[in-house]
Amino acid sequence: MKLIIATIKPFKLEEVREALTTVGVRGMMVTEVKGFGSQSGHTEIYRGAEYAVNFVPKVKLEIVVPDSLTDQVVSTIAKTAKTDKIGDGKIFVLDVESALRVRTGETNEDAL
Amino acid sequence: MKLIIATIKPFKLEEVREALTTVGVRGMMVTEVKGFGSQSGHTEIYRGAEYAVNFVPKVKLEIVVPDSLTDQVVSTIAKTAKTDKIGDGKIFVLDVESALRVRTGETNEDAL
Amino acid sequence: MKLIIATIKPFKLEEVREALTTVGVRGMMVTEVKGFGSQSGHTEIYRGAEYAVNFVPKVKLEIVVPDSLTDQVVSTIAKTAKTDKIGDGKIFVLDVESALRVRTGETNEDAL
Amino acid sequence: MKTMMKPAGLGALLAGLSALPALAQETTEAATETAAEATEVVAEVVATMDKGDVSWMMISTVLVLFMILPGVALFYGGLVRAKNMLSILMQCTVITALVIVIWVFWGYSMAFGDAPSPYWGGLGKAFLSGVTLESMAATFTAGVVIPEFVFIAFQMTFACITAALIIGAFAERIKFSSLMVFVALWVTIVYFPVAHMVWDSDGLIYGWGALDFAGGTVVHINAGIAGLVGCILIGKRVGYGKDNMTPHSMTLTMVGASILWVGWFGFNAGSNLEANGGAALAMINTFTATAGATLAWVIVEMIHRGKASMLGAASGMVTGLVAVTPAAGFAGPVGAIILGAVASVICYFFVSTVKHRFGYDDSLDVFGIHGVGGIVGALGTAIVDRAAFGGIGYSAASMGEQLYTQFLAVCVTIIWCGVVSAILYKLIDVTMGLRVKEDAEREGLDLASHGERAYSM
Amino acid sequence: MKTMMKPAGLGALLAGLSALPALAQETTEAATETAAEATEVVAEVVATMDKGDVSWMMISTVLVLFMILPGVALFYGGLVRAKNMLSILMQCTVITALVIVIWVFWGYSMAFGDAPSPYWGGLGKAFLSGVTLESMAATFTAGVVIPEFVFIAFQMTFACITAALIIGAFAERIKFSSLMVFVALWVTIVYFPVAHMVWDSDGLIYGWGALDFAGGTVVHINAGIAGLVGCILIGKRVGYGKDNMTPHSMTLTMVGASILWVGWFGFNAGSNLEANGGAALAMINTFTATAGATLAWVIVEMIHRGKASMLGAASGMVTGLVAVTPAAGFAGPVGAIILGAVASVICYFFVSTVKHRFGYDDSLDVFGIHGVGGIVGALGTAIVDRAAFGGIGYSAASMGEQLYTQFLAVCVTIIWCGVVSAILYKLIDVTMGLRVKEDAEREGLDLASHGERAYSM
Amino acid sequence: MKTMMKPAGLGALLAGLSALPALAQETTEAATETAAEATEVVAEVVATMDKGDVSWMMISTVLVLFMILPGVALFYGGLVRAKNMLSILMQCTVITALVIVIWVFWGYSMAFGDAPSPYWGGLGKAFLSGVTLESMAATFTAGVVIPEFVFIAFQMTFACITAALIIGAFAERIKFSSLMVFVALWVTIVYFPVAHMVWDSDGLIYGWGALDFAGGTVVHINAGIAGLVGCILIGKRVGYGKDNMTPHSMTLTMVGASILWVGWFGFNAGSNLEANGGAALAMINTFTATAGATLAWVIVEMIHRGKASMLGAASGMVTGLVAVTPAAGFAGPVGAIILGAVASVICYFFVSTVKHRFGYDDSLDVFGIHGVGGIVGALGTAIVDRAAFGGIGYSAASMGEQLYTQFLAVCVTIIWCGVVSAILYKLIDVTMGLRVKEDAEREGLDLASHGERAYSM
Ligand SMILES: Nc1ncnc2c1ncn2[C@@H]1O[C@H](COP(=O)(O)OP(=O)(O)O)[C@@H](O)[C@H]1O
Ligand SMILES: Nc1ncnc2c1ncn2[C@@H]1O[C@H](COP(=O)(O)OP(=O)(O)O)[C@@H](O)[C@H]1O
Ligand SMILES: Nc1ncnc2c1ncn2[C@@H]1O[C@H](COP(=O)(O)OP(=O)(O)O)[C@@H](O)[C@H]1O
Repeated sequence: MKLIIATIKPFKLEEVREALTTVGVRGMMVTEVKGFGSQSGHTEIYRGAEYAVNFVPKVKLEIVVPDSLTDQVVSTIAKTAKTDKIGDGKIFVLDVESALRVRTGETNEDAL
Repeated sequence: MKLIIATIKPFKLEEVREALTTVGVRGMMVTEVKGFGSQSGHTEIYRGAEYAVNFVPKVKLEIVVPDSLTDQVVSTIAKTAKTDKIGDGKIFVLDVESALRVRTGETNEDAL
Repeated sequence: MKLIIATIKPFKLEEVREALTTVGVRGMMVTEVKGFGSQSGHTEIYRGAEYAVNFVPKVKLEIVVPDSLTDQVVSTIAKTAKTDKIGDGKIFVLDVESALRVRTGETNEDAL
Repeated sequence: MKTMMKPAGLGALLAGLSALPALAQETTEAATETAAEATEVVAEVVATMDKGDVSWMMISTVLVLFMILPGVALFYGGLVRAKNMLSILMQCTVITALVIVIWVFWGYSMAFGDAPSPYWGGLGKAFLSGVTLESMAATFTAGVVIPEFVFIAFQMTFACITAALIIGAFAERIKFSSLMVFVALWVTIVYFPVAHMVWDSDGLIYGWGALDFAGGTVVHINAGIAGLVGCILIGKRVGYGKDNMTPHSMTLTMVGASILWVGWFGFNAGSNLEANGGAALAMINTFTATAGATLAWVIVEMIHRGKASMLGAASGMVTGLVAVTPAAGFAGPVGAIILGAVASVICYFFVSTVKHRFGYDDSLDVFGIHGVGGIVGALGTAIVDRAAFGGIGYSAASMGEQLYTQFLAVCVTIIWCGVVSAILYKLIDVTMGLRVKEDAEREGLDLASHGERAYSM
Repeated sequence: MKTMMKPAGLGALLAGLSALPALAQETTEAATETAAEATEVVAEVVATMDKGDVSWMMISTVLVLFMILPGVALFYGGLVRAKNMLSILMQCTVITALVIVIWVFWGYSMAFGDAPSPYWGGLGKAFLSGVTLESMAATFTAGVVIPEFVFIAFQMTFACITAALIIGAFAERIKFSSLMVFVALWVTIVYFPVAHMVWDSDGLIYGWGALDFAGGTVVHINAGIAGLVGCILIGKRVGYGKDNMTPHSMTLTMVGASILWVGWFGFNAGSNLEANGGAALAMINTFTATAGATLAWVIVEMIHRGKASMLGAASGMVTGLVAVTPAAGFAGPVGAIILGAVASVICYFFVSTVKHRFGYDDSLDVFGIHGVGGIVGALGTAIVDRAAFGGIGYSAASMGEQLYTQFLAVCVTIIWCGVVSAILYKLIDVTMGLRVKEDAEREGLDLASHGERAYSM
Repeated sequence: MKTMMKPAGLGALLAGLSALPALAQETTEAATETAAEATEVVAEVVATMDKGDVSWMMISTVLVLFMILPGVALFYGGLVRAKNMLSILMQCTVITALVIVIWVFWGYSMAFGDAPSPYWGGLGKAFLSGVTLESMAATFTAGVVIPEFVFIAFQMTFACITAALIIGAFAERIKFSSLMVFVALWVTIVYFPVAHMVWDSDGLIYGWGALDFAGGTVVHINAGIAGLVGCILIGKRVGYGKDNMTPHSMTLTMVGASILWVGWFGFNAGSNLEANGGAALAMINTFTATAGATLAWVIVEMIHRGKASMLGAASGMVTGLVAVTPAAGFAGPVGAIILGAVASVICYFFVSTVKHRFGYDDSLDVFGIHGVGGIVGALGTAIVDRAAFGGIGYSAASMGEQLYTQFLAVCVTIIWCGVVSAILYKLIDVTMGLRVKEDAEREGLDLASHGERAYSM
């Protein structure tokens, strides 16, 4: 199995989630993160005190999928999250050794 | 060493943390995440505008443990987090190449 | 490529981010987490009801870097985040199989 | 209010004539004087100011400001997404400041000036020229006056809140500078004339004998229509019907609604201009109508959805307040409960069903609650005023006649406000643009338009 | 208040007799008249309404509503977990609306109606029948009256806040619909009779000469006891003593406490029914007792825990307000400081230590603060009223006697309220159930009972 | 206020002399009496209390408390980081409680006692000895009095808010217990004497004929200077200029600013001590100056930064309120607009540019807004008071002379407050320490000093 970590623009979350369910993803973890990258942040001024905010709000998806599904999931995310504007995000793939579903005790691919 | 990633129901956090300390876990990272899975979310209605919320609040634990401890930790989490209701969560295990404790510079298992 | 996961003290974030950019890191994901470890939390009392809070606020960095850069990044974080006080944090390194930049479709090291 | 400004003018005049000390002096001394006269068996009425009235009108004025800042600001603000919170607060704040200045410059004069026209008061009192510490404004009791400065300040807050209410209709997408220009033009061309027509004794609608105790037509229908026209012309929010647009803080919305209720006593009971039984009636009705409307909305929601929501209760609260505004001084407490309840049921179905049919994006239901509720209240006033329904029977006309007069008043307001507003929006749209760029809307108006964030936890 | 409703009846009657114009007219004119009479050397007292009183009583009424919405709502709401925030706001809102309607329908009549019974006022004034713009209610000064509508509205807010205070005891687990039924029955069977017994001149406890300036027994002890009985019968929250139940927003709790303080001036100084030196005394005592109590709690906490907490300061604030309520018009400013401080110390140890011994789950310490503080205040009133302790010495009885009378009043209230409340809770529990399902409690009442979330950031 | 306390003393005396019933009785009866006298052609003035004044002064007092809790607390609290929120709320709360107790014990006597000294009022009225239900305080109209308890309570709130305003300067790093000691000493040695000098008819500055309607020098300059000295001596926050110190809730800051505006009507119009045309003028000026200042700040920011911020609008609001405080009863509505606008522009450049040059860390710009704005207002009062500029022309002196008098008053306040404050800070620093440990500052004062968190979502 693989762990797919993707950062995308927050307003793309629903679209991506729907697209993924259609390709057979049945679960994921979503976290709000602060992203740092080439997309520049913004500056806030409070009574003359300037604060450069270098982070932009992003959403991080963590999805564990069977090896077989990996490429499809990656390409689906890439396709859906794309706006061609800087800051669209990245997708990383890591290897997962084992998985377990707490409720049933099922393991690995059955657990997904 | 292994990185154990577990999502559990929020109200189980304290229980799991205590159980883990008893089996020798000395540290972890906890993140509030939005979980998507077979457990269904809920619908909110504001003046007739309906919003289906497909995510349920979950807590994600990230724990790096020596290989020796892995199985015990996994089973401990599984045992404690279990409510036999849908949405109890998953446990994933990934391989960790190296670890470092910032304060002392100790590495790998000594760093945990 | 490697995924470097580091937990540090929140007020060290800016410093670390700057240090990392100087060694060539061009992006990262930052998450606020609750840390559990040897650094003790605190106790809150509300009208005689005591609550022991065992978690301390930490910031988690997730950075994917080319293998070549790994050691330098780890040592940079370690150097900058260090205060010699308990709770400075940990740095973990995991292997990453592939990376993709959504906007351009570039893969692996080009995607970073 | 069931006001009459000529008397005011008259009162002021009278005041002007009588010796200054006579005006400055205490009621007791005034009494002495009158008493003295009494002995000489002279009956003429001397205009006297009662400090109890002054005290009540001053606090009422403060209460109406409280309704806007932070009342309306929080009620609306809590309903938008966090990224647009400050834009709402900012719009309410600057609109209030802007309208205050305009009111002093030409607003008061246009609405309540001395010109004997049915459409406006002229510019004779521009910059409050001629108003002094001694100037008095009449009340509804012959011979009872209050300092004109109090009347000016009280009326000023009405102009401010009306303008502030409009913004809810096109929240989360309007361009700040354009909105300010719109407000400046709108109060001048729509609000001041309508206020004159309804409240001034020379006013067109006032002349017809229409009942509007505290401003159902002038404030709520006016704001509701301007909002409706605005949100239609400006268009829907990006992601409307697709993105999750849940209120970012129902807590703040409830706080705002509560403050609206609290402040509304200044609005309604203050419109009586005197601290007497009439104000007391307006006050208790502002309690009972609101209670009736809140319960009604909650019950309907429970029946219709199975659950009663806080937003529902808050919406019912505001609906009741809107509906009782024109009737506050005429209805009886029980009649007010029913008026509120009826308005609530109607507005409930409007915002939860009807509106979605039409598919325009009145973000915070300005029309659905202030417009619809205001119309129900304006017409209902003709009914609850009847002695038969526990009212004080203020209207001499038959219920049918009165209902028709109310209907006419509503129509005039809707037409005048609707047409002029539409023209103003278009005008501004082509010149400076009414809406922010899509990216700005995505990022949120707080950062895009004001360079700040509402929360940084 | 140290009220007397027969005089009110009388006043109203008197008012009824004298010619209408005489009533509508201005005090000055009234004066003229009296002056005229004076010359004829006629001494009889004519009931007159002073607009200064009317102004003060109207704003006092508004202030008490402010105490509930958003006062109590925020004070309580901030103390619960975010997932239950709306349930608190919703309960306060709907209870207020519900009690207002009940008050108009039969509450006012039961509490202050004309029936000459020591236990209730009968149903003669149900639906406020017979109350008109001209009806007047007496004050504590012979011949001084206020519009009955003001008196009705003012008293109405007291009934609302008493019911709203109770909910803190079983917060985070009560079933919404059941609570509403409970409140409707409770105000009818417990609150109205007790109000009559304590405040009506025919009332049982009033007859004993018990002192209760603004409602220590009627409001606070009543609410405290109802809360205590409720939380015991309903049971502890799921996860009580195990899960972390820290307040979700101490900020809102502090805001709520502040609003309570601000509004309490209407509650206490308003209970004087006139804007005179007596109201002024009640006002300054409401400042000083609260200050004394706040400081006391902060100091005790510093000594006992080493740190002074915001929740401590807020609790002290409310404790002082509760304690001074029955004494506001009788104590001297320094005596009030001491009364507040003593109450604070007692309540501190009660909520921080004693309570945990018993192990019941009075979620927001309704009994610990309103119940205990109310009892301390009720008894303390007998002491601080003495001239020897800087009081105005209102009581003619010896301190011992007065203390005993106060004690009796407290007992009657506790027993009547305790027994009836227990029966009502049980009744509702077996019929419709008092508590939500465990899953609903876990998920939080906001989503489970109201289908909303308080925050979505 | 343009007060005169001897008359007060006198009034009280007078009151003391005349028979009690005469005092307790209604104005109408008083009128009767005077009428009677009138017939006997007796002209002497009898001190009478008008309930309209009492009503207004009581609500004004409540409004000033509202300005502090939760007004200032939220305005300041929203601007700090979440981890320090409760420390601000706590400081405002406990300071208020502390100053109230001190005021009753010796403050009122020191400021408004009977001692005929130009520097203080002596200790004759310590513990409010001699003040009874019948004691009356004079107003600005001969023969018109209000209960002394009202005057005491009203003035008390001024002392509280002045002390509370200071804390913004050294927010996020001050040691709680040390602050309380500082406040106790500061009000005693700085505030009470300055209040006496400016407001008492025996007062040094009052004697010079300086104009300060509602406390520009006593409240705002005083607080501004104490804050400036404090933040310089205490030093910058850890991480100042490096860490992100954005306001944690601009929403709460806006709510606080709004409440400040609402409450300020009690502060300014209440300072008139009577509910008449003078109060009405103070009220409308408190509207217009604030509006002018808000618009000015917004416009300048738009020009200077391209974006108008909510913090800017809120800052303008407060600046306008500060600037109009000394002028409220003297300026005309248009003059007030200009005064507010000018103050706003000056303060804008001060806080956004000048301040950063000097590099001291006045965390929440207490000096930049209250100090600078207060000075602009104090001097500006001499100008806007002129009839030529639409003022009432209260000052008999030439504009130049008056300006000079105002300047002197400002200097005395700055010097006295600056020197004494510096000494007090130093004293406390060496004895108990003014500042928390660096770790505590990092962790946040809420947990470190009060053992709580403001939010737990
Ligand atoms: N090296 C990296 N490791 C982890 N996350 C990264 C890395 N680089 C970028 N990211 C994430 O991807 C997001 C988008 O990257 P950015 O460079 O801003 O734009 P783009 O994706 O178009 O290159 C960043 O906000 C950050 O969350
Ligand atoms: N494929 C997956 N990858 C990552 N996290 C997952 C995946 N599937 C489920 N989860 C996490 O596990 C939680 C529980 O899963 P769910 O299917 O709802 O119930 P159950 O654990 O009983 O099967 C989800 O809320 C989500 O956070
Ligand atoms: N085994 C672990 N797995 C994952 N994260 C850990 C682990 N141990 C500690 N951490 C993280 O590192 C932080 C610091 O660790 P701690 O033991 O408190 O201090 P130190 O880093 O000085 O040893 C913790 O707050 C937690 O976030």
